[in-house]
Amino acid sequence: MPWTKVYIDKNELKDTLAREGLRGLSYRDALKEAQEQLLRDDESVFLLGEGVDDSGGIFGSTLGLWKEFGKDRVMDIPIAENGLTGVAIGAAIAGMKPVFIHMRMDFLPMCMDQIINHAAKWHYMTGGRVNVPLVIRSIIGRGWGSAAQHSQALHALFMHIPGLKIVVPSTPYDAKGLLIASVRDGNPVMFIEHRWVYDYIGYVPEETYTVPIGKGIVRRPGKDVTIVAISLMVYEAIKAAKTLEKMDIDVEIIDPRTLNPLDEELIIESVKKTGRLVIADVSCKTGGAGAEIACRVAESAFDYLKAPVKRVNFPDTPTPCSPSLEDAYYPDAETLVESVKGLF
Amino acid sequence: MPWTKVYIDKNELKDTLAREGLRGLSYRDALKEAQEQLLRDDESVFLLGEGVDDSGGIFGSTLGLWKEFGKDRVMDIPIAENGLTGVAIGAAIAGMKPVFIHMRMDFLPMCMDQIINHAAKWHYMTGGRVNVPLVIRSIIGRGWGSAAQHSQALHALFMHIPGLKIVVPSTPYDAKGLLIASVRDGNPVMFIEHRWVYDYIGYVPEETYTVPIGKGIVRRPGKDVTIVAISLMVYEAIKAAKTLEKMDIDVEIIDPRTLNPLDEELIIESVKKTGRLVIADVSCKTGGAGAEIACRVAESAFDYLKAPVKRVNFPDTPTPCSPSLEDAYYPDAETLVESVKGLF
Amino acid sequence: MTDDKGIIKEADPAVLHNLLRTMVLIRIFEEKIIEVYPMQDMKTPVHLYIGEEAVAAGVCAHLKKEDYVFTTHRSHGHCLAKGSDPEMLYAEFYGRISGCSKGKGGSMHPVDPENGILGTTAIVGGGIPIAVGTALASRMKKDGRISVTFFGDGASEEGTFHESLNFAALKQLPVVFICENNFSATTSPLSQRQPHENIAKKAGGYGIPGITVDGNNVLDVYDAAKAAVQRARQGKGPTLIECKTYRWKGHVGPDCDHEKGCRPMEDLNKWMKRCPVEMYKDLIINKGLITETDYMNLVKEIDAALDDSLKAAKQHPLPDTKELLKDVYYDKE
Amino acid sequence: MTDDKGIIKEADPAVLHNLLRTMVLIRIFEEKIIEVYPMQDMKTPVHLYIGEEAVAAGVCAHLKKEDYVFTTHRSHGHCLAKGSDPEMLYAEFYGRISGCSKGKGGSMHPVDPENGILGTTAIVGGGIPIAVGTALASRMKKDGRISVTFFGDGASEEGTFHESLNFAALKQLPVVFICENNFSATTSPLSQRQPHENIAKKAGGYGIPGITVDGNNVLDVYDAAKAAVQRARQGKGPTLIECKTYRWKGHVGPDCDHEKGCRPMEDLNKWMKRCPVEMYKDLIINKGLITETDYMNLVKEIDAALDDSLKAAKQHPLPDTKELLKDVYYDKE
Ligand SMILES: Cc1ncc(C[n+]2csc(CCOP(=O)(O)OP(=O)(O)O)c2C)c(N)n1
Ligand SMILES: Cc1ncc(C[n+]2csc(CCOP(=O)(O)OP(=O)(O)O)c2C)c(N)n1
Ligand SMILES: [Mg+2]
Ligand SMILES: [Mg+2]
Repeated sequence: MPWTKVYIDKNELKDTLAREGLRGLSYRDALKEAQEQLLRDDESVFLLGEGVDDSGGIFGSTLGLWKEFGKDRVMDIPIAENGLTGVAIGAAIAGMKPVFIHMRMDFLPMCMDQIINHAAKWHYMTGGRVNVPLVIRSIIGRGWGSAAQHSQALHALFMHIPGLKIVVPSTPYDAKGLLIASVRDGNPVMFIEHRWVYDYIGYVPEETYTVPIGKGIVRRPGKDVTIVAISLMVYEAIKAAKTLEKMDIDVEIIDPRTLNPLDEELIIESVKKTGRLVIADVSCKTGGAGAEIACRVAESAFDYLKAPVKRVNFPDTPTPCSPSLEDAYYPDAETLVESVKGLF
Repeated sequence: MPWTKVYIDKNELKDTLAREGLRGLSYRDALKEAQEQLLRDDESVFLLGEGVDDSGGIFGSTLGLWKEFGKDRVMDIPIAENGLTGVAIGAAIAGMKPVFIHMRMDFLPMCMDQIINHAAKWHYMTGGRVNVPLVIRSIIGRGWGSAAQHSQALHALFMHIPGLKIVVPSTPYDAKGLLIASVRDGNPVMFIEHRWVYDYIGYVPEETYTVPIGKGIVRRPGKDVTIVAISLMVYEAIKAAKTLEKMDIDVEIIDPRTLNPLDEELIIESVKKTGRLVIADVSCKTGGAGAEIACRVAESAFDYLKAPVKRVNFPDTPTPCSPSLEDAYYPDAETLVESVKGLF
Repeated sequence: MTDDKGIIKEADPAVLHNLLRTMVLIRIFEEKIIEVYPMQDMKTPVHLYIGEEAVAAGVCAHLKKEDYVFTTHRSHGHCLAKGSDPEMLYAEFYGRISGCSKGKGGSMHPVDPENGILGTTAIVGGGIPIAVGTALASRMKKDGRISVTFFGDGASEEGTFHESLNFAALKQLPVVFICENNFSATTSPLSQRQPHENIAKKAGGYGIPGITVDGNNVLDVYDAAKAAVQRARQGKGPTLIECKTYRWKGHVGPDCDHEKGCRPMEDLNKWMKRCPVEMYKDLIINKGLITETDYMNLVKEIDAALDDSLKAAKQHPLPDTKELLKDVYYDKE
Repeated sequence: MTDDKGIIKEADPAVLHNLLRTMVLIRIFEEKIIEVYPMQDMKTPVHLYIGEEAVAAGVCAHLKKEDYVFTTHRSHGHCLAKGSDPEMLYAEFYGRISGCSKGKGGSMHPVDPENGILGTTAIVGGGIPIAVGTALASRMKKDGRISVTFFGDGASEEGTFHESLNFAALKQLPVVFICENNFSATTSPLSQRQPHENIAKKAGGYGIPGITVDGNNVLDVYDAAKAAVQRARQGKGPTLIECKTYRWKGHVGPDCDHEKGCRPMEDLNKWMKRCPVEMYKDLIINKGLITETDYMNLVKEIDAALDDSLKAAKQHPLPDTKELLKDVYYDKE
């Protein structure tokens, strides 16, 4: 199915799309289309964020939307993340469906209080009487010396906070379908994108559709080892699988797509089959999503594991600026290959 | 050694202290004594926090200290957690050693930005030229319907942030020794206390001493199963061990004392011996400290594990208010006993 | 003090009666909590409002049922003034399943959507931007509602206060900011937290009206709130009203913290002489609006009703432990 | 505009010369970045200060080496005005081990402890409270230093701005708040973020002086900063100075964002006519302090020196990958 398969080779993708008469769209445009359709279909939806209406348009993902929907529904805001998250929560509990957009995930610590203490707990604290249909889009940055404060991936923090959902789409198809599902979900959803995926193209249907929150997907079936790959790492995993194939190691790649709810079943099933687990993520190692996934497997599929689990992550350091250090900082397909080989 | 042993039975403790001619002190007073000595010994140390100088004195742990050291060094502050954390960081990089005190850990999300983006990264971003000797004390609340916003334990979040150290003392001896070590450490240290330990008494030397950051401790040696117990759970683990002893299950209890650096070696050694691991923590399960510890073991001691790992935590829900729900929310020695039994 | 004769002449007598009724309701509601709290079965941290009743009463008198109100950890007065059912509140404080938040919230987190209370946060300063958000929703939906957020002097120190005022002023939103300046945050005096006592002065920086009133004079509050609510309804933007008042009890719990040495006893004595309920009662008796007997009857009536509420609330069941895992996530189905 | 004749008469000619030198240094330092940036080997996001040089120059002229300065993502001007070595900065931007932050920080995170720059944050509003903290340390240590924090109009919207002003005013700390109001935050115009243009008005709420000056007139800035620095040194507390100015280049990178339609070209033209360097140069030539030739020589001299710095910086080595894991934690030993 062209909407679940991830193509690394651009020509192969083009051919497939052409052959099947399908439309290709970039991740960026898939996000934009999702928002466009949501804004058009539902009056209560609005976007807010620093620069959503500007000439950059959040790396293009909201570009020009204000022209059709006006600056009240595609709303530039003051630089005041915590206050504005509160504003968005207020609008949400009063029946609106705000999508709050942050150009970098690094700015979320500014509004942690409204996310953790308010959005996440509101439904519970009110005994289920009031819900918070708020989507917070944020983008993981990388490269060009972005350094310590402009390249963090903090999704793992939110996994520890009950009441939030966490979505980490890796493909254009999922970006659109999950964003629509998130906005309609009725809960606070942390929608986490990776800047380096923005240019990737994939099949994206024109109509409105949803991808269910809480369902992972097998990106590549295999029998020898399971790689759970998050966000950008899905692409690295596919490259790694090609290399490993030549070494007769058959990799199964799982893209969890959402981290909360986590599709534990899918992961467990896979590990039961392969007996080996590597988790590849785009953030620092300690206390990351990989720890939780590994722990779930150690709890529930222990008897099937044939080897230690492994994590492929950034080292536990802030992001350095210098190109030589940046290079050393980021793991890639090769790192994954090495890691997988270590399990045999 | 009376300073490492944890006594559940108060009379046994009293007898031991009397027999050995040792001084008993509550956790609360141990903290206070540490701060008193630090303030006396080092002019650059000062305390700040909402209510540090008031008649409650942070549950007694700073009570009356302003009388000796004045209100400049035991400083009440406006309610502005993020700004004041910035102030504390500024003071720290200019050569002071501030101790910022929060009555509830729940208020830390307010200052996550200054903790995560500033304190944690400052030393790295400045190429090691400027360090941040800042200690942030915060207290985990519990009970009496404290509810969702006044009873969170968020230490796991900080584990994911390189540049922070995380200390979770469970005994009066460690509270004093680790607080002194933290203030002298030169790094930002999250010093996390549990309100329910405040009244516990243990041996605490009168003189100034430090407990090394990064060293866990075996609270009870055993050969059948390892319980890594964090903070208050150390006490529950000891009670559970007594019950399990009667069932011929010999529990080894490890109190990691600090979560970053984590004394991985101590834990791994123990699991290599026992082959079984349960992690008991005072916070929600998913994405907690237990996940990281379990994952480290699944990485490094996999071959020695004889059974799935287990976690004993709060469920993944906000804290409820009602007494009937609070009762159901918190795990205790019994929960631990059940959990351990499941491994045999 | 404004010319209360003017207000008294202008205002509907029913409104004037209701101001008294609301204040008495709040006072007795909390006195009953003080009574039962030592039994240790109302397991929720109660932050009593006694001494500050005029603020909630004076402001909420202008609000419609559908207008939004955000309160704080010190929530009882605002909920009652906005029309919440006392029994449902007591039940919540007792952790009963029939409580407004099914026992999950307690005294710090009441909710009452039918009366415009969409939930309550006990994070200081946390509710201010949320109220700005409901005001934004009202503007977008053109539903004619206004939003009111009550918060303390302490909360005005949080960044969210600044961020909220800036945004509300920028968008000229229908929201009224009511700062209850009781000169303390827990036991910390205002003088240890702010450079001066005049919180309303901050409004100037945002180009919105900032008004200081005697928060113990319900007519003063009523008057200032009237103008602010009007402004909001007419789309003229937000107002900041600072109500100077005083909390009689400790920060949390039923005791008097002056006895513990937290605050000077002479302050308490001074402010008790300016009891908002007594002052107003005396005034309207003087003006011939009610008699002393009317007042005694009012008190009796409310007292009896609250006795019933409390008793009924206590008899409701505690939530089943199955409730623990419910309501973490909203489920459309 | 103040009576610049007055200042010119009063001030030390060396100071007046230095103002020009500093501005020229900043201008050419950044023009060289614009030159080399297209080679794609200076891999750090550069936020250029061109057009705003008068602010850094006018303020830092009053500072001692040991006084603390906090800058932002738009850091170059402040560092240079405070005395940082251009070569060390260029080296940092090239990610070299000899850079001020060993290549770990880049353009957004310069550090220079010897010149009172203890580090830099690129989180908007993040540095304001930190400067208040160094001021607090100075008060406690009685070391006589003052702290200055530069930040943008955007930063004044963050809660930390409010929290910082409140605390600094409360404690009357030796800190000067310099808001560089260039009417934009990235490409968002001030009018979409604040209800009015006068950020200095906020000072009134905290009971501290708030002054607005023409940020393109270095003598105006110099003058206002002089008073503020004096107040701080004399223990009279903080001052907020708003410098109205304009950024010529895009938010980040060497391009002109007007060409992309981000901002009206007429604004740029208007402000370029008010170039801080040109205006000041013309003024002091008019006043007979320097000649046109002096100026040409100054430009040449600085240009040559910066060429050397840049060339030298580029030749330094990149950090070894072993550096990656270092400096996460401070180690006493
Ligand atoms: C962010 C945050 N910090 C600290 C607290 C602890 N706290 C609870 S109430 C309170 C005082 C609030 O003072 P104020 O806003 O004046 O309200 P008052 O209690 O006087 O009505 C404090 C500090 C909190 N709940 N939230
Ligand atoms: C907390 C935070 N939010 C958003 C950003 C992204 N950002 C970087 S610079 C900037 C604009 C800052 O505007 P201003 O403070 O006026 O400074 P200027 O760039 O105009 O000098 C923004 C929004 C950030 N770095 N930090
Ligand atoms: Mg107060
Ligand atoms: Mg600006």
